[in-house]
Parts: sequence; structure tokens; C-alpha cells
Amino acid sequence: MEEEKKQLTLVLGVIGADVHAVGNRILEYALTEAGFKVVNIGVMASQEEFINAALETDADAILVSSLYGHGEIDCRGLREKAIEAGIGNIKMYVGGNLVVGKQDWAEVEKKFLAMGFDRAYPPGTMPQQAIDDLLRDFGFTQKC
Amino acid sequence: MEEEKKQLTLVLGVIGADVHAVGNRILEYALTEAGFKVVNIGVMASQEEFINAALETDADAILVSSLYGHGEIDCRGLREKAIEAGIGNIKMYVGGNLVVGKQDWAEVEKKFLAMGFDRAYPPGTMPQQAIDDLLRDFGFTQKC
Amino acid sequence: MQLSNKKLDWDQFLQIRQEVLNSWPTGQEVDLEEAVAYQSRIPAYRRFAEKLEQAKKEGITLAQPRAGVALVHEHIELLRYLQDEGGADLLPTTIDSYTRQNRYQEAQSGIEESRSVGRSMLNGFPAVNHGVAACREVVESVKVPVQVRHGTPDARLLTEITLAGGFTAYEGGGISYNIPYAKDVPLERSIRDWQYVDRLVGYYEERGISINREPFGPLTGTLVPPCISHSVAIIEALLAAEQGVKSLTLGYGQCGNLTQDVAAVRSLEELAEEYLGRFGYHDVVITTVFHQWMGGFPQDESKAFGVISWGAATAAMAKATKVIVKTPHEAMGIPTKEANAAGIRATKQVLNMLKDQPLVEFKELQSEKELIKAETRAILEKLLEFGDGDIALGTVRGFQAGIIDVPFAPSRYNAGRLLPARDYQGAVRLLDFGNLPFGEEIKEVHREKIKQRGKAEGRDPSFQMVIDDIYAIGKGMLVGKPR
Amino acid sequence: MQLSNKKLDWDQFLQIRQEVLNSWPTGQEVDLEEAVAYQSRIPAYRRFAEKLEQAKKEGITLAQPRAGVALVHEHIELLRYLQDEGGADLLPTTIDSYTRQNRYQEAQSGIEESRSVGRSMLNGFPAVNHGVAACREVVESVKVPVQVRHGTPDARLLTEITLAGGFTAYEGGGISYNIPYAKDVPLERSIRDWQYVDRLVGYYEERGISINREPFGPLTGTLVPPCISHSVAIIEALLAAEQGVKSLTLGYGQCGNLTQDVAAVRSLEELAEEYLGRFGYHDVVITTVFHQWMGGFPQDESKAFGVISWGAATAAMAKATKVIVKTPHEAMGIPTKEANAAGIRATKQVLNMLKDQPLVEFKELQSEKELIKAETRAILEKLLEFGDGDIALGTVRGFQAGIIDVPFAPSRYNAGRLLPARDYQGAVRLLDFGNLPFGEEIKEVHREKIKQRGKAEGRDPSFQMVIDDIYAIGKGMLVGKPR
Ligand code: B12
Ligand code: B12
Repeated sequence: MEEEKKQLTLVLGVIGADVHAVGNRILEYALTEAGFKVVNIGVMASQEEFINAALETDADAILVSSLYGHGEIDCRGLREKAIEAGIGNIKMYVGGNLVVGKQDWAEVEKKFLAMGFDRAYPPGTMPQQAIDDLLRDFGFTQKC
Repeated sequence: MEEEKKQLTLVLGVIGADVHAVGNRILEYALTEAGFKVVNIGVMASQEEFINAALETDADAILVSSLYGHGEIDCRGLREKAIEAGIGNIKMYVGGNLVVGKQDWAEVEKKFLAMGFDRAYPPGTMPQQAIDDLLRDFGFTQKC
Repeated sequence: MQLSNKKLDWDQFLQIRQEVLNSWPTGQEVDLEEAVAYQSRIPAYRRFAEKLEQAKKEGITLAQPRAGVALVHEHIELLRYLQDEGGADLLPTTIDSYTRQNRYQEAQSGIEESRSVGRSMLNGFPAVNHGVAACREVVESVKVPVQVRHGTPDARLLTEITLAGGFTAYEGGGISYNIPYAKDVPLERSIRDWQYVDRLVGYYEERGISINREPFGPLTGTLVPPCISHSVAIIEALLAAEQGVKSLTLGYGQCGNLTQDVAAVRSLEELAEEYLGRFGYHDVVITTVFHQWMGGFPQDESKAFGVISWGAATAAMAKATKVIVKTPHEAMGIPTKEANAAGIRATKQVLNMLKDQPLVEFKELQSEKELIKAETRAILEKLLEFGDGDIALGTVRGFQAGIIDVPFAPSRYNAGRLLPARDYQGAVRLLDFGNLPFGEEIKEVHREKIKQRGKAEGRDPSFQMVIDDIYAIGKGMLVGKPR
Repeated sequence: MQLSNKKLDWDQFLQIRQEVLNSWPTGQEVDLEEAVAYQSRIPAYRRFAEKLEQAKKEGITLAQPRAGVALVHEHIELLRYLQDEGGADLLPTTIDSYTRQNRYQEAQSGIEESRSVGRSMLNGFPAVNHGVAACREVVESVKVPVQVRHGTPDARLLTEITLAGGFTAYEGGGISYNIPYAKDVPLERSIRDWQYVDRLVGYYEERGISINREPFGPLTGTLVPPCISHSVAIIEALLAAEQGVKSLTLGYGQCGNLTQDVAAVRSLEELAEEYLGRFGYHDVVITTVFHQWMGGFPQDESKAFGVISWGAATAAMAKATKVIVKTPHEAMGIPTKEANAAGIRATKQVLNMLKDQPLVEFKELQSEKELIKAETRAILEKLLEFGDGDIALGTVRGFQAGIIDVPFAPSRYNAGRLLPARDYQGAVRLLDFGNLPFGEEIKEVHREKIKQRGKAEGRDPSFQMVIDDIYAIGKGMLVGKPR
């Protein structure tokens, strides 16, 4: 299992003009501790940087953070870019404070799933949640 | 005017098993300062005590306080007792925290007016409000 | 027989007990032996005294709300909510005002009306009417200890029923549940009736069952200077200890000035140890309770949160063993369970953030403590003198003479001559000392401090200043501003 | 030309200015002479510097929210609401993140999208895009002074437009608006760009128009030790003063431990006086701003109120000149105007209750102040050494060398080697000093205090402890608990 997990490569970053670095740093630490290979492109990452990093590292999933409120604008089109780049099936998760203001989460989630994300996470999600879901989505359910 | 006001006699008290004494003390002070003759029967006053005090002092108005939440139970029937006692037309005001809990004031007011009170006051009413209304209700509007 | 601070003779107790249990049908449900057996099966985590002692040892402050509604199942739902959603460390069962006045008939109507209109028409839980089994249902429904909180001058039947009902803590006292809560009850009578209550608790203690007792600290909740509430707390501690009470939580209601409030909590514990020791009660465990501001609250909920949080901060910095929590609905009416839980959560956030930050004993804090101690000792010594060494007797006589006097109390057995007002920093001082037996030195401190404020405000201290102070916190200040 | 802390030559300034104003069409709206004339007509009650000085004199703490939305009229409605319903003493105009990165084109899309969906799609007010006239409409619509708050490494155009637009205070600095707010902007560049900003403010000052300047105190808002933010504040104060700035508000973000926080606010003012005096800037008025906890907030609104109120209490006890207010929505998203006003009201309740209760300077508070001063001086002196006496140059070199280092900063021009962690009482200490130029004496204090905590928790200090501390306040604690 430990071995299998190591094969999963994740691209991690904070999209747009967003500089919130703390959650990103913790996610990197927690995901690495959990055995994933983490490619952290850091804050202020453009859609292109996400896609390129995924291509270059042959990543299994892209984890997008957006904290500052412009997530709705910044994330639009990312799935399409992935398709163009020939990695249309890559798993994409998104989390943080995705929209401006305190909004009904069910609505927000719907919006981001419709954009092509496989999973969306509300404010305050703990890294363990992402780890559990990754393992589940890649078929490691039993083992953790 | 000062003279005329002096003629207004008010019975003041806190009804039921209610011991909230602070507002009562301030009301007594403020109403007296404003020139009224105040007959303060204090806390834990029964309906009978209110009526008797009004009869004995030939009062112009009865000011009932209820703070502790049982106002709805305690005040019911006071108007009827006044009618029985032959002072059915006496002005009756009620104020305080009249019901149990934070309820819609419009509803509460309606309830107490229906019980026969001429005016009802929400939590936190300042004595000046009662003073102004008394003067208005007894035709002293211009002079203050 | 003349009132005195002497342990009630057991036979005499049993004689009175007949009458007490006969005063309302549910009294018959109480079987003392069965009650002791029931209490002895209550696990430690539901025992109040244990949890308090533990908290004292750990130096943390526990949070406890007030709460009570008319019907049993609604009450259980309420308590569970406060435990699960509020995170209450300790729970209450607040008793309604009819029960507090022994008006069980009216309480009964309230219960019935509540049933028919579908909301609580009572401002608390009528435990006497509901009886022993219902009380047990309540305490068993939660995972933390539950206390009876009320305001009952004659609480004998309520105590019998609720202790048999499995409550492990009981608030009140012969002074603190009379002077602020009644108009016409002679002090001598209420003290006697509370000797009964304490004797019953003492009996449970003899049988190995710890029941926590808590004199009601804040009294009228409105500008009560620490020395007044401390004197009452210590008198009631002495009265309770004599009857065999072993777990005592002494209370104080926040005034708002940090130095005074911390000094008050700490001096209260020290004074209590001093007096209990002096009169030979050595095996009593003293803990403290700090009440968030007990006077008029701001109507705005955000402002109320500010008041609540500042109370929590003070409790933590004082290291009170527990804090009684207000709610954002305070100014409006009995809180919904949501508002109540909100008050607890705000409180616990602050308690947790401050749990390792006790206020250092700087010089001004020490002198404030010394001042409070000197004032309290002055009152207590004079009362002992008045009672020829007996504090029960001295208290009755002292109240008559205004040697001890509670501001804004409704009772006619209280002189009501004090005028408290805040000083420049918001500490509660006295503008009129009534008959308090203070020496000139103490009086001069008060005068000086109030004078300083008068100067700053450009007015002479007067009753208007007192009124302004009563409204102040409700209007978003601490020290009342001149109009 | 090598960077140095020298007043920008006016002709050189005007040359750069052409470029700046040409970088977006609205730049053409700025006419400096007309702007000076407009500013000189702004009445005193809308002038930031005046109101701050007055508050400092009176020893009170003013409350200021953060707020900004995409569209002008919505923004005006928001500010009026915060003034009327929140009781804000000072108002902000928070700029959106695209504008902060000079991405005016994206800001424009945000404005248009906001118009079409009927809610703000931007996290602030895009002042550059809206232009001078719109800014004037904003500041004229309220009765209190308004400040520009942002996070812009190159804020030259924004400054031109907003000062011409009638704002009387301006947040930011070449370090504090770069290191926490950018990834790729060389420090040398941002410092230069902020010299421009300060020079412009200095020009207004020369013309008799006071514009308040406020370096951004909290930096990354997450476990930043006082000495780090103090160093940055004082550097930016020196840089600003050299360009002619006369009204400076220095900031600090709450850490949560009362003693450390009060010591920080007071030492900040004292250190600033010391360094400004030493370098000959004698006519600068220094005021302070305390930021309520800037790190992760609890999601629960009641708990958030607890955090907010404790921040307000600390600000009042420290006697900061103003406090920046958080809201109960903090953890969730940009607050509604109602939530924002709620935060202000809770804050003001506490400020008012504590306004006459400054924390006494007890021994531990004094030593904390001395520690912070020693640490800050160690950093500043080393930077001066690195810059051959020039603080601008020394800062650039010092950041390279990690002599000064901001925890959790996104910038690649920041060493990022510090590991802060709380000590047993919740004060922020350092677990890893990186390259900070601290002597052994100072380091020993930190080690000792963190060791004490490690012992209490039965674990060795590690990155996990840091993570626990980052989550702590959000989870209702101050000191992070081991899992
Ligand atoms: C202080 C206080 C106490 C003290 C009272 C001391 C004393 N003997 O006076 C103590 C601690 C003893 C106490 C006890 C209780 N209290 Co109490 N108490 C308060 C508190 C905090 C302040 C009251 C006060 O003094 N305000 C200051 C004065 C100046 O204002 P006021 O009383 O409102 O009066 C003014 C106005 O209302 C108005 N007014 C009043 N009457 C009238 C009448 C007219 C005609 C007009 C025009 C105006 C008017 O003018 C007055 C002067 O400005 C209030 C909550 C609050 N307001 O913040 C709760 C409150 C009134 N208490 C309450 C309750 C329930 C109780 C208890 C039952 C205990 C409990 N369950 O917690 C007992 C009841 C005892 C009894 N039998 O009455 C509830 C009532 C709930 C409800 N209505 O839904 C309140 C609202 C708290 C709450 N939210 O739960 N209380
Ligand atoms: C610290 C902070 C800052 C610092 C950031 C310093 C830095 N460079 O890192 C400073 C002060 C500089 C700052 C600036 C700004 N901030 Co800010 N900030 C915060 C704050 C208080 C804490 C963020 C944080 O560090 N949390 C702790 C970490 C551990 O948690 P986290 O970031 O949420 O990340 C965790 C989870 O969300 C999750 N997660 C995150 N991404 C993902 C992705 C996936 C796939 C998964 C599974 C999980 C996951 O896992 C992480 C680890 O547990 C938040 C509010 C809050 N949360 O309390 C506001 C907040 C994020 N900021 C906000 C805003 C608006 C700004 C500013 C625009 C300024 C402003 N208008 O006030 C600027 C933006 C600058 C920019 N261009 O990005 C808003 C966003 C509003 C919205 N979405 O509606 C917030 C929510 C505050 C608010 N309520 O207004 N901020």
C-alpha cells in the first residue's frame, strides 16, 4: 500500500492572484506525510502552470486552492484546458473559500462540479479529508 | 402645567411573583421628577393590590411592570377587575419583558392591548417614553 | 427557639420534614433511603463536586449556562442541546418563578397552559410539580453534572425532591435567595429554612454523597460592591458548613472593572478559607463561580456578545472555577436554546484562549484585594459582634440595622440605604455608605475615587449618576455618561 | 541607481509619474494641483490624521472595519451602513486582489460581471478602474475619514488616484505589501515603488494636506513574532518619514497572549520614537493600530465573536489608537454588511467598557517589552550594518540573508526559515530562528519557554506543533493541542 500510494502524483497550488500561503504549506506537508508525491506550484499559479506541471510530472490529480474569493472567475476553463492538453481525465479537486462571501455550500459545490471539478471542499476542510478521498477515488479504500 | 401634572396620580408596581426592583425604582424616581404623584406598590404586587391602590388614591393611571416572563398569565383579567371595581376607564399601561422569550413585539403588543391595556412597551423602554405618552394621553401635548 | 448557627438536631429535622413533604403531593415521592441509594449510583462524571474539584486542580474555568422550560421533554431537549451544541461543561435546571414562591398551583396552570399553547409559558422548570421521577429523567439524559438554580426563599420541598431526583448541586442560601428574591419574607425564617436545606445536604454528605452547594453570589446583579456579596457568601458558607456541607462554590457577579473583578474572585476564596478555618470548618472544599454581568444588558446581540466575552475573559484571568454564562438574548427574554448555546460557545472560545493567562498580581490588584478584604472583615466582624459571636443571629440583627445592606433589593428586611456608583475606571464604589461599619480610611478611598470621576465628568455625584450607571452597560458603556 | 533611503528628487518623481499615470486610462484624471485644492477643502472630521491624533490625546481606541465591494453605489451603501449601524469611527475602502496586482483588465471584467450577476464578484473596490470622481463620491458620502486598504506591491497609480480622490489615509509599504502579498516581486522594486507613494504623500504634506500612512502590521497574520513585524514597521516608518510623511500609524497583529500583545503595542510606539528620533525625523506623529487576530478564524459565529471581543479587549488595554475589526463571517468569506457591522458593535462595546482600564505595567509586561525591544533592535542594527548605515539597502540585503524573515510568506525574496510556535501561555516564540541575528541570551528565552510547553504537552517541539498552533484559534484554543 505504502508503495502504491507513492505512485500517486499530485499537483498542488493556489490559483489566480491569490497569495494565501499557509493552507498550501500545510497541505503540502500533510499530503507528503501521507505518502503522496506532491508537486507544489505554490501561490499565484495560473491555469497554465497547473496544466503544465501536471503534464510534466504525469500527475494523477490536480488540487486547486482558492481562498481569496475570486475562485469562481479564476477556475473557469481549467477543465477545458486539461482536455486541450490531452489530460482531460485527470482528477481535479478544488477547495478553500471558493466564492465571495458566505454562501450556501450546496450551491457553490454544484457550481464547481459543473465547471468540471471532481470534488469541491468547503472552507475549513482538513487535509485528512482530501487524503481519504484521494485514496478512495484511486481505489485504495480498503487499505486505509 | 407643572400644577396640572401634579394632579395626575399614577399607581406603579411590578405584577405577580416578579421581584425585579431596579426598573421600578428608576421609574418611580423619573415619574416623580417629572411632576407626577407616584403611588409605588413595589414588586410582587397582585392584581388586587393594583386595583385597591388605584381606588384608594383616586389614581388616573396604572403602570404595570412585568419583567420575569409571566406577564401574560399575571396580567390577564386586570381590566375586568378594574371594571368590577367601578374604575373601568382608568388608563392602564404595561411594560417590561412581558412574555417568555424574545418574541415579535407587534404580536406581543396586540396581545396586551387585547387584554385591555391602553399602551404596552417593549423591553428597554426609557421612562421618558412613558412620561411623554402620559402627557399626551391626558391632553398635555403642547406643553412639553 | 432563637436562631443560631447550630447544626439542626436530626429528630427535629425529621419532624419539620413531615410538614415539608406534605405541602404538595409530590413530596410523598421522596424516600430518603432510596434517594441515597440512587445518588450513590450516579457516576463521577455526573457529580458536580468532583468535576469542580478537578477543574480547580487543573486551574481551568468551566462554563455553565442557565436554562429551564416548563415541560420535561422540552427541558431535556434543551439541556442536551446546550451540552452538545454549546459545549456546556456543567448544566443547570433553572426553576420557574411560581415554584420559587411555593405557588405550585400557579406552576401547575403554567405547565398546562404550556402544553396547550405549545411553548413554555413558565420562566423555568417546575421541578416540584414534575416530581422525583421526572427529575431523574432529566439528570440521566445528559453526560455532565446538573445543578438546581432558582431563587427560592423556602426551598425545602424543592431540595427534597431534586436531591432525591439526582441533582448533584444546589444553588441558594437563606440571605441570597431571600433579599434579592422576595419582598416580605423575614430573614430569620429564610435562614432557618435554608438551615434545613443545608442539613439535608449534610445528611447526604454523611452518607458519602457529595452535593455541591452554591450561595447565590450576584444578589441583585446591579452595582453590588464586592464586600456586600462577599459578606453574604461567607455568612452562607459558615451556615452551610455548620450543617455539614462539604463542597461549597462561592459566587461573585462581574462589576466590569478587571482589577476589581479579579481581586474580588481571589479575595473571596481567601476570605472564605480564613473564616471557615477560624470557625473550625476544615474539611470544606471551596471553589469559585464568576457570573457574567448580571445587570441590564444591551439589546443588540453583537454588543451582548461583547459583554459576554469580556465576562468570560475576566473569569479566566481571575481563574474562577466556573463561569455562569449570559446569552445574546439577555435583554429581550428567556433565550432560545440556540441563543443560549451561542453564549456558551463565545464564552468557551475566550476561556480556552485565556486558560493559561491568569492575571499577574500587580500592586494595584493587591491593594484592591486588601480593600475588599478590609471592607468585608469590617462587616463580618460587626455582624459577629451583633450576634454575640453567632453569625446567624448577627446577620438578622445586622440587616435590621443596615450593617449589611444590598443595593436595589426588593426585600423590606433590607435597609436599602446604599448608593453604589462607578469610579473613573468603572469599579463599583459607594456614594452613600448607609450604615455600613466602615472606618474613615475605607470611606475616604471610595469618596476620593468617586470624586475623581465627578471631576472628569464635571458634575457632582448624585442619584442621577447611579441611574446612568445602571443603564450604562445596556447602552454600550461601563461608566454612565451624564446626559 | 542604487536603492537608498533618500528623498526622491521631485523632477525624477515627475518623470516616473508620467509612466505611472499612463499605465491605465483613469490615470489621466489626476491633476495634482486640482487634487491638492480638493483635499484642502475636506473638513477636519473627514481627515484621518486629525481624528487619530485626537484619539491619541484622549487615550481612546477607535474602531475601523475592512470593507470593499466591486460597484460604487454598493460600496457607498456598505460604508454608510458600517458608519450608521456599526458605529465605525473610521472607514476603509478595501481594494480587490486584481487591482492589487495591477491587473486592471481583470478587475474590469470583475466589475462587469458583478453588474450582470447582481452581486460583487470582486473581493474589494477596484478604485483605479472607477477613477477619481468615483472615489470622491465615496469619501463624500460618509461622515468619517476613509482610508485605502489593500496589499499592492506597486501601488503608485492607486495612490495617485485615491489621494486625488479624497482619501485621507493610505495603508501599505514596500515590505509589508510585498512579502505577504506577492510571490515574485523583488524587494528592491517594491521599496522603490513605495518611495514614490511616500514621496507623493510627502508632497501633499508640503502643501499642508495631512495624509495618514500606515505600514501593514500583521504581515502574514499567522504566528508572526512581534520583533519581525516591529522591524518591518520601523523600517517602513523610516522610509516614509524620509519622503516627508508626517502622520504614521504603526501596526501589530494580535498574537493572543495579553502580556505579549500589550507589550508589543507599547514597545512598537516606543521603538518607533527611538528610531525616528535617532535618524532626525522629529516632526512625525506616531499612532498605533492593533489588528484583531489575523490568522485562521473559527467557523462558528459565536466563537468568532469571542475572538473579536478578546481582540477588542486587548486593543483597549494596550491603548492602541485604533483597532482593525474582524467579523463573525471571517472564516467563511467576505462578510455581509450586517456581519461586518456586528463585528464593529461587539468591538465597540468592549472598547467602551475598557476605555479607562489600561493594563498596568507589571514586571512581566516590562520584561516582555524589553525582550521585544532587544529582538527588534538586534534585527534593525544588523540591517543597518548590512546597508552600511542605509536602512533601505540593508533591508534588501537583510531579507536575502534571512536576517529578517517573515513566517509563511509567499514571496521568494523572503528566506522563509523561521518556525514560530506558541509557548505555554500562548505567546508566539521561535522554534527555529533561521538567520535572525539574535544573541544567545534571547534565544535561550525562546528555547526555555517552548521547552516548558513541550514538557506540559509531553512532546518535543516540531513542525507538527506549528501546524497545531496554526489551527488552534480556529478550533477554539490558543495553544495548539497535540492530536
Ligand atoms: C437584574 C436582573 C435580575 C435580578 C433582579 C434583582 C432585583 N430584585 O431587582 C435577579 C438576579 C435577582 C433576577 C432574577 C430573575 N430574573 Co432577571 N433579570 C435581570 C436583568 C439582567 C436586568 C433587569 C434590570 O434591572 N434592568 C435595568 C432596569 C433599569 O430596566 P428594566 O427592568 O427593563 O426596566 C425599565 C424598562 O423595562 C421600562 N419599564 C419597565 N416596566 C415598565 C412599565 C411601563 C408601563 C413602562 C412605560 C416602562 C417600563 O422602564 C424601566 C426603567 O428604564 C434582566 C435582563 C436585562 N434587562 O438585561 C433579567 C430578566 C428580566 N430576568 C429574567 C428572569 C427569567 C429572571 C428569573 C426568573 C431567573 C431566571 N430564570 O434566570 C429571576 C426571577 C425572579 C423573580 N421572581 O422575579 C428574564 C425574563 C425573561 C423573559 N421575560 O422572557 C430576563 C429578561 C433575563 C433573560 N433574558 O432571561 N433578575
Ligand atoms: C491569513 C489570511 C490572510 C493573510 C495571508 C498571508 C499569506 N500570504 O498566506 C493576508 C493578511 C496577507 C491576507 C490577505 C488577503 N485576504 Co485573507 N485571510 C486570511 C485568513 C484569516 C486565514 C487564512 C489561513 O491562513 N488559514 C489557515 C489555513 C491552514 O487554512 P486555509 O487557508 O483555509 O486552508 C485549509 C483549507 O481551506 C483546506 N484547503 C485549502 N485549499 C484546498 C484545496 C483542496 C483541494 C482541499 C481538499 C482542501 C483545501 O486545507 C487547508 C489546510 O487545512 C482567512 C480567513 C480565515 N480562514 O479565517 C482570510 C481570507 C481567506 N482572506 C480573504 C481576503 C478577501 C483577503 C484579501 C483580499 C484582503 C481583504 N480583502 O481583506 C487579501 C488577498 C490577498 C491575495 N491577493 O490573495 C477572505 C476571502 C474572502 C472570500 N473568499 O469571500 C478571507 C476568507 C477572509 C474574509 N472572510 O474576508 N489574508
